[in-house]
Amino acid sequence: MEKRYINKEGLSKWFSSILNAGKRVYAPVRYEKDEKVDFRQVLSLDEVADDYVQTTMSAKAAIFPRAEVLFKYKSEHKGEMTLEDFNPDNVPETVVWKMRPCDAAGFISLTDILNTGYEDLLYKTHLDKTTLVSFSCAKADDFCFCTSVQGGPGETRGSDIQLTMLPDGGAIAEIITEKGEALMKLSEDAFLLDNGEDKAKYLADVPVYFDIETLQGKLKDAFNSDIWKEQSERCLGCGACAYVCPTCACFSIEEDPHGTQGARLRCWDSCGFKMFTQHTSGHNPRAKQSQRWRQRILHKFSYMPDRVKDFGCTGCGRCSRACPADMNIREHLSSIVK
Amino acid sequence: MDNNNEFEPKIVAFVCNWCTYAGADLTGTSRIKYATNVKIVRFPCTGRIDFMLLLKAFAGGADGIIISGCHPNDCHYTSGNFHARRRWITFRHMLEILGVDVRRICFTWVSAAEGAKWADVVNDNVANIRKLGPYKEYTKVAQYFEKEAYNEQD
Amino acid sequence: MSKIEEKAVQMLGGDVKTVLGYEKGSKGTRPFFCHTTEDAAKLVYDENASTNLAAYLVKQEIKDEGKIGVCANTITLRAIAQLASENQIDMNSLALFTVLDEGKGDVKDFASVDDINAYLADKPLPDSEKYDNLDKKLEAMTSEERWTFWVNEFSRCIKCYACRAACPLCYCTRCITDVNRPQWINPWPSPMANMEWQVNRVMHMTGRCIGCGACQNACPVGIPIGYLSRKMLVDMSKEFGYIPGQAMKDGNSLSTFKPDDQENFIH
Amino acid sequence: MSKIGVFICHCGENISATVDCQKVAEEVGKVEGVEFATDYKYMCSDPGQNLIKQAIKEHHLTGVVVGSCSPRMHEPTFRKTCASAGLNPFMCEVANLREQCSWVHEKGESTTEKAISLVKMLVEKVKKDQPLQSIEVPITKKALVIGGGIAGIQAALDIANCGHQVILVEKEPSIGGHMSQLSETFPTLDCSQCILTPRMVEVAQHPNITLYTYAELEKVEGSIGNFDVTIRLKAKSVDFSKCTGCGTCQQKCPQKKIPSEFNAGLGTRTAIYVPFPQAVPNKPVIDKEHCNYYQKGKCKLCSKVCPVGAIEYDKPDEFIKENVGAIVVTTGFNVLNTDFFPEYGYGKYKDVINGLQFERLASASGPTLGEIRRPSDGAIPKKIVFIACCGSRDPAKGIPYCSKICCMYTAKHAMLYQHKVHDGESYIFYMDVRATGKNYEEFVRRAIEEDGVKYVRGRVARVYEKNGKLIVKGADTLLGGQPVEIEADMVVLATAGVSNPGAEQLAQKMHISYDPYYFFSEAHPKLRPVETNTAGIFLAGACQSPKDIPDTVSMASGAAAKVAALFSQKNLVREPVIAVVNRCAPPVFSTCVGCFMCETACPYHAIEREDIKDRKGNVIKTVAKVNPGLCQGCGTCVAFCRSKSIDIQGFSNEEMYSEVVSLLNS
Amino acid sequence: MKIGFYPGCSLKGTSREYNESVLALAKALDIQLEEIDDWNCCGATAAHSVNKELSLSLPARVLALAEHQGFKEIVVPCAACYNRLSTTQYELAQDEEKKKKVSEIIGMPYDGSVKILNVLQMLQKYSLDTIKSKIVKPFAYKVACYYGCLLVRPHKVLQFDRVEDPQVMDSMMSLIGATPIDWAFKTECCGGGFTESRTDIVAKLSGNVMKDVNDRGAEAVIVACPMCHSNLDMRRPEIDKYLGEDVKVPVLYITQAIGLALGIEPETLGLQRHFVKVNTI
Repeated sequence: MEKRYINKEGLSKWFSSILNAGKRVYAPVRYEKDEKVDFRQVLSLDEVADDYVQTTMSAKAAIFPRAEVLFKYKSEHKGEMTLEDFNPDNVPETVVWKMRPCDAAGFISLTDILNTGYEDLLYKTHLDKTTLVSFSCAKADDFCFCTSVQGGPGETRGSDIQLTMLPDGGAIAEIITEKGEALMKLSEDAFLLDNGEDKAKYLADVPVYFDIETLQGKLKDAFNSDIWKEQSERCLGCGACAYVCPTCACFSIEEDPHGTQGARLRCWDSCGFKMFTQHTSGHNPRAKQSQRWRQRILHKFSYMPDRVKDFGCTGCGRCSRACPADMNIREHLSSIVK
Repeated sequence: MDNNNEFEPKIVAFVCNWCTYAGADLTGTSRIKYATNVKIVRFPCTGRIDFMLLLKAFAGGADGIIISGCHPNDCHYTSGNFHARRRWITFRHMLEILGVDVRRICFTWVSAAEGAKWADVVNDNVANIRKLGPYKEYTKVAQYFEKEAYNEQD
Repeated sequence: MSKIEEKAVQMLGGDVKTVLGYEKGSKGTRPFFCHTTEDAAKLVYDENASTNLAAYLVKQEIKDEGKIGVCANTITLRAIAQLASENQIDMNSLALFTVLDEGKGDVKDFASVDDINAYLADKPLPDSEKYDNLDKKLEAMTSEERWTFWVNEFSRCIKCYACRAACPLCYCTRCITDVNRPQWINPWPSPMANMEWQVNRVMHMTGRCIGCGACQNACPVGIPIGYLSRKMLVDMSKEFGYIPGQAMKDGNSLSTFKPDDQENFIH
Repeated sequence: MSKIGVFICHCGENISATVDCQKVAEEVGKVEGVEFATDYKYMCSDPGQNLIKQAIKEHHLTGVVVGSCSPRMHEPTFRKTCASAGLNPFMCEVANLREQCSWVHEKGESTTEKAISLVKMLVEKVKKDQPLQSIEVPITKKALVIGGGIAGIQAALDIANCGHQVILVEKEPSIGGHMSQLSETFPTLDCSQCILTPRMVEVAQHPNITLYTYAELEKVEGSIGNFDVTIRLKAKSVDFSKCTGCGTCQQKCPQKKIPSEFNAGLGTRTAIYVPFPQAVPNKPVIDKEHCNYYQKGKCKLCSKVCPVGAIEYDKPDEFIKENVGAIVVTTGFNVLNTDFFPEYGYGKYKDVINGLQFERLASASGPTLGEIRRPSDGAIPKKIVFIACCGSRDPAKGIPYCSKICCMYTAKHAMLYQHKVHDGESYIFYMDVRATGKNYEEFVRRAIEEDGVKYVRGRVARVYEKNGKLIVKGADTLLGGQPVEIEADMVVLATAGVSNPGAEQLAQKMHISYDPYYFFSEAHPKLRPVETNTAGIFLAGACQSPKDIPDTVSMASGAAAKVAALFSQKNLVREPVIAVVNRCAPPVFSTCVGCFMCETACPYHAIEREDIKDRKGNVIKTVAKVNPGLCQGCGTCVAFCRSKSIDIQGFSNEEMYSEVVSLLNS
Repeated sequence: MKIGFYPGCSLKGTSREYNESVLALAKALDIQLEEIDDWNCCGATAAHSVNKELSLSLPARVLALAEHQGFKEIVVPCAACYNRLSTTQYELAQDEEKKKKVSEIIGMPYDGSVKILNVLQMLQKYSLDTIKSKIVKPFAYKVACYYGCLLVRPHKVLQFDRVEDPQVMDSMMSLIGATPIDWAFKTECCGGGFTESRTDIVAKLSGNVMKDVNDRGAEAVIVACPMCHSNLDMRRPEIDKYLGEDVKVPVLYITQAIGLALGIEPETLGLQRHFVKVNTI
């Protein structure tokens, strides 16, 4: 872990050197019509949005896309079929610019699920070819609760490089991983020696709402409690929270047939949907909304820590912001802890 | 004027079995020639034509669509064509809002006795669609997974 | 004690186990199921809430719990009237009431759809100025520009179906998106599949939609889908001559016809 | 995996002239799921059908696609072939390679390409086809005959003699139709009353026939095997059960000058009238338009003089409902009136009459008791001109067709005239004499040679009145187009046979199709002349197109035979192309959400509500259910259902989807 | 609103009185008629029996001129010209190639948007009510309205009145007080172009017409076509010889009859030019 300083010109010089290196750069862009900010491919530094708290969607799509072709098949003539498997080298080098620390931390949980044990070729290719450049949070709102889930506005876990913007337009740059190192080397001279700025001074303060350990403890035997019903009465059962969440990794396999050729796709799915657990027999183990809400919370705060020692939530608060029924997860978790 | 390199439009015709299909048969028995670009799909009634089939046809690469059935009051099932008309008015309005090129969809009534009219409808449509050219805007969006950029965030 | 609280306490005393209304939430008001007289204090009346309470009344789980009290604003009343005309709600399993002049006046009960229609007869549809500038912009565009505009909008959709969940009139047990023989709508979120989904959603809403805008409010990425169903509602009610937002007695605009429907494109 | 057999027909060379059949068979053979593909010269012939049967047995085919003529022609044939070979008939589809491909395109690569994609389309559909069983629908063994002319009478008698109940509905106060107005009939000159009246009496007395005169069809619902029919019995203002037909009321009725429809306007009748002496039923009705009581509220003379008090004023029209298995339409035709022809005086000249009016003059029961007298002054015309093809075969007047019977009845009129007025001269202006029936040509020759009728080959340009005479200006094309001018005493126009007014509304009530001249359209001009496109509704007589009595009677017997064939089966076997609401495993039971918008859309009210109950009997949900007897398979509900819970067998969502998608991928 | 006026050769030649009466009547009914500049002969029956292309180009040039001179409508008093112009417009509207060819021949673009009116249509459209108010001396005579064949046939092209029994002139004449007789020779041919080459046929055909007029006691024959007028009027000696009786019934143009009813002087209406003296009126 190496701490450097980069001034304003250095920053834009470095950014254009990344672009010239042919890397595909994703950054938050404000969508002109309303206040929504989302990750899009950018071609210059000034397209990048600023003074916003959080993008609507997490940066998950850069590595685990909403819909992706697993393989293509074609049948020239009757009886045989030619297969065209996923080809890793047509995944371009990518840089995700100005993501939040909670986004970066999200990829750790994603990798726990998608890439531990069985290595998912698609996910692994995307992950290896992507460098995560996160910016520490100068501002937060009351949906953020990263500090309550082992995270924080300046948390570097998961990022390759973390920048902390300074009032003079420059930034403290912490190079965390080799990938970060490699990216920094693209214009090394832009990085000056650490000027001793104290990073903590520029971080937003995010109050701790609950203690994660007691929550995990409480959830151990909460399976049958009726808190799930109380909390989930107003949940409409859509998929918004799962799709905006940086750590949700569920996907479904779909078929895109065109006569004698086609493709098999993997695309996002959500345990919030009623049809998610619908059996062909007609039985649905989680037919009720409360069961689905229970599954969401227990998976992230009880099953994942037991199995892969990381929590399934980085406290970014996107699910509460996106929820049409205002299912504020922080509020719910706090009430469980009480 | 033989224009072999010229664009040959692909047109799908959704027709009702009792009137227009019989009209098309009559065009055949009277040996009236028309362009080969139009392929006919037989439905029991225009009321049976699902509006999604139009979108699927465009997505599949059709450049033009003809929808034809019995004249009002002549429907074998009394009101199939009235329902269809009501549905077409609504759906066409929706397509206009979305900017789909409604000039490529021809709605018409052809009765079982109008063999000649069917040949005219086909020929006029082929000429019209040939002028409009292939419906690239639609197929470009339909072949989302062909272009590599799909997995980026746009 | 506000009028609503009074009414809720009186209901909870009777045969009603839950009173559905709004409460203060982190983003304005949110739906609130009040089971105990103590919670009744939280109930507030919100005329321009972003969600429609009627969306819950079609859920089997809630119907199974028997009689439910509903503190309804105009969009919820309109939705309930439409749902009743489509045999989805039976009025006597509801204790429906509203609070007059935007929550300040006194309570008014409703026993039947006709009461609702009478009450709503003079009420306008929810305001549409948030659609108007988009409408003007789109009117000025050519059809290619409109097409590019909507394809860009639909490319942002993530198929989370929040619009379907938030809409009271989207109550199918198996939605057309879950039909896979044939796969009318491709389930993955490509621009074409998203457009096909929205075309279907709006076509299914034509003649039924009450213009409450809950779908647009629910969309996390903010696509103007409310504009689509609203424009179809207004245009088609002009075209076929029915009162927008009011439930038709037998069948809706797509299931019925008039022998002299006017059109200028069939020749 | 489906094993499909593809059979491409050359249809002699109708298809192979422009489509390369071998290539089509070869190309489609490569399609996934196609087990066997071949082409043959005549698929619909016996060897062709055996080819299919053999292939089914040999290759255990699960589906058959025949690329041949229009499915409207031979789909039933090929489906029967598959059924006889053990394959469910609804797994067989026909691609239209003749009417919609080979006949309408030039020979070339693109025509063969189109043929290939049409066959591939049907192959994809067969893959999604489901084996279906025909539906058994109970048949009501009772027929309805609309129209009491000779066609209706013949059809009713034939059906009744098969032992089935028949309801005969006639618009006029008596049955008999136009035939009862005729004097003598060609070619045998036997008097029409003598051959018709016994049949009319037979109808009245036949135990199986219920006769409703002065009645019209109001509404038809349902389908073949059980039509729910509503008949409007127009108020006769006379109680037939009491009336003895004594005729006193007719003598006393003050309104005497009403032009009699039966006499085509030449004679007159009273307000309470029996159309003609041999009317069946021979009891009067009151014509409300002309009766003083109904128009001015006073008189009531007939009820005063009626010995049995049978007059009942102000009785409203009655509606009766009947359930019948089949309907025979025999509503007949009409002849144009003289006011249709400006060049012949617009009907202003009294002595220019049409064929029907001449029949009345010649008829013994007519206004002149059989003597040929001029309507203007009653004098016996010494010189008479008949003009054939008056309106018929004249596209400018909108009647391009030939009315078939005018040549014969004009020759007969001339012959009758010569028999009755020995020193009279008769001329017939004709274009071609069409005497095609048995003994017809001999009859015309007899008119020319024995009775001295002068045939002038040419058209009449103008007829005008000049000092008491009718100047007929024509031309004689056999004399080099020489203008001919005849000063005639009377002119008879053989006007065109046209459809009855109201034929269009009647057709729309029964959903049968009609041609541009409002004659009803038969299902197939050559092969199914007595049926309509609507199953269970048959045609006979001039309502289909003008024809003479022999053709009408044989057509009526044909229609009766069809009805008898329909009633001979215990149940009616109907095509299973009907809608079905899906059912699935509990706890959902059906994806239908019970909004019942389909109920409002169904024109046949075929959708009912079904309560799904649990074991204890309380209702879980109410869902839609289709009544297979009523559903006609139009599919409006299927395209309309939001949750795609209702589907139609034979044109299911999956089948139509795969058809459209395959058309565009190939 | 100025309306184009196409006199045609007859009105400048043998039927000058028809021209004078049309202009006089138009002035009296304040209809501005403006003669099309540089108009040419319409080719009449001669052209279309000899050369199809010529028979289309001549009228097309007239129509093209009218279009360029900004006329929306043109009045064509002579029935033959009216027939030729209308048929040309009809035929060129049906056939794109012919239209292009004709435009090349006449050397100017031809569009075919001008509306062609005959005298009766002009009167019907612009002045039916004004005539009634301006009547000075009702034309109280028994008249036989003679339409001839060019005014009404072919109906598919001209769409003017009813083919077999036209009523336009009859209604106009009854408007000015005349009593039109009902007779059968309204649209029978007068012999037309045979007036020079086969005068015997004209005598026979026009003779039949005049015989019926005479037998029915009509006091005047009303025509709206210079060809019919010259045959019935100029060929009267041959008609008398054919009929073997003297027919004194004069032949007037409808414009002259209405002119008289409006009190216009007979000289200005050119009545003195007739062969059969117009003294009985």
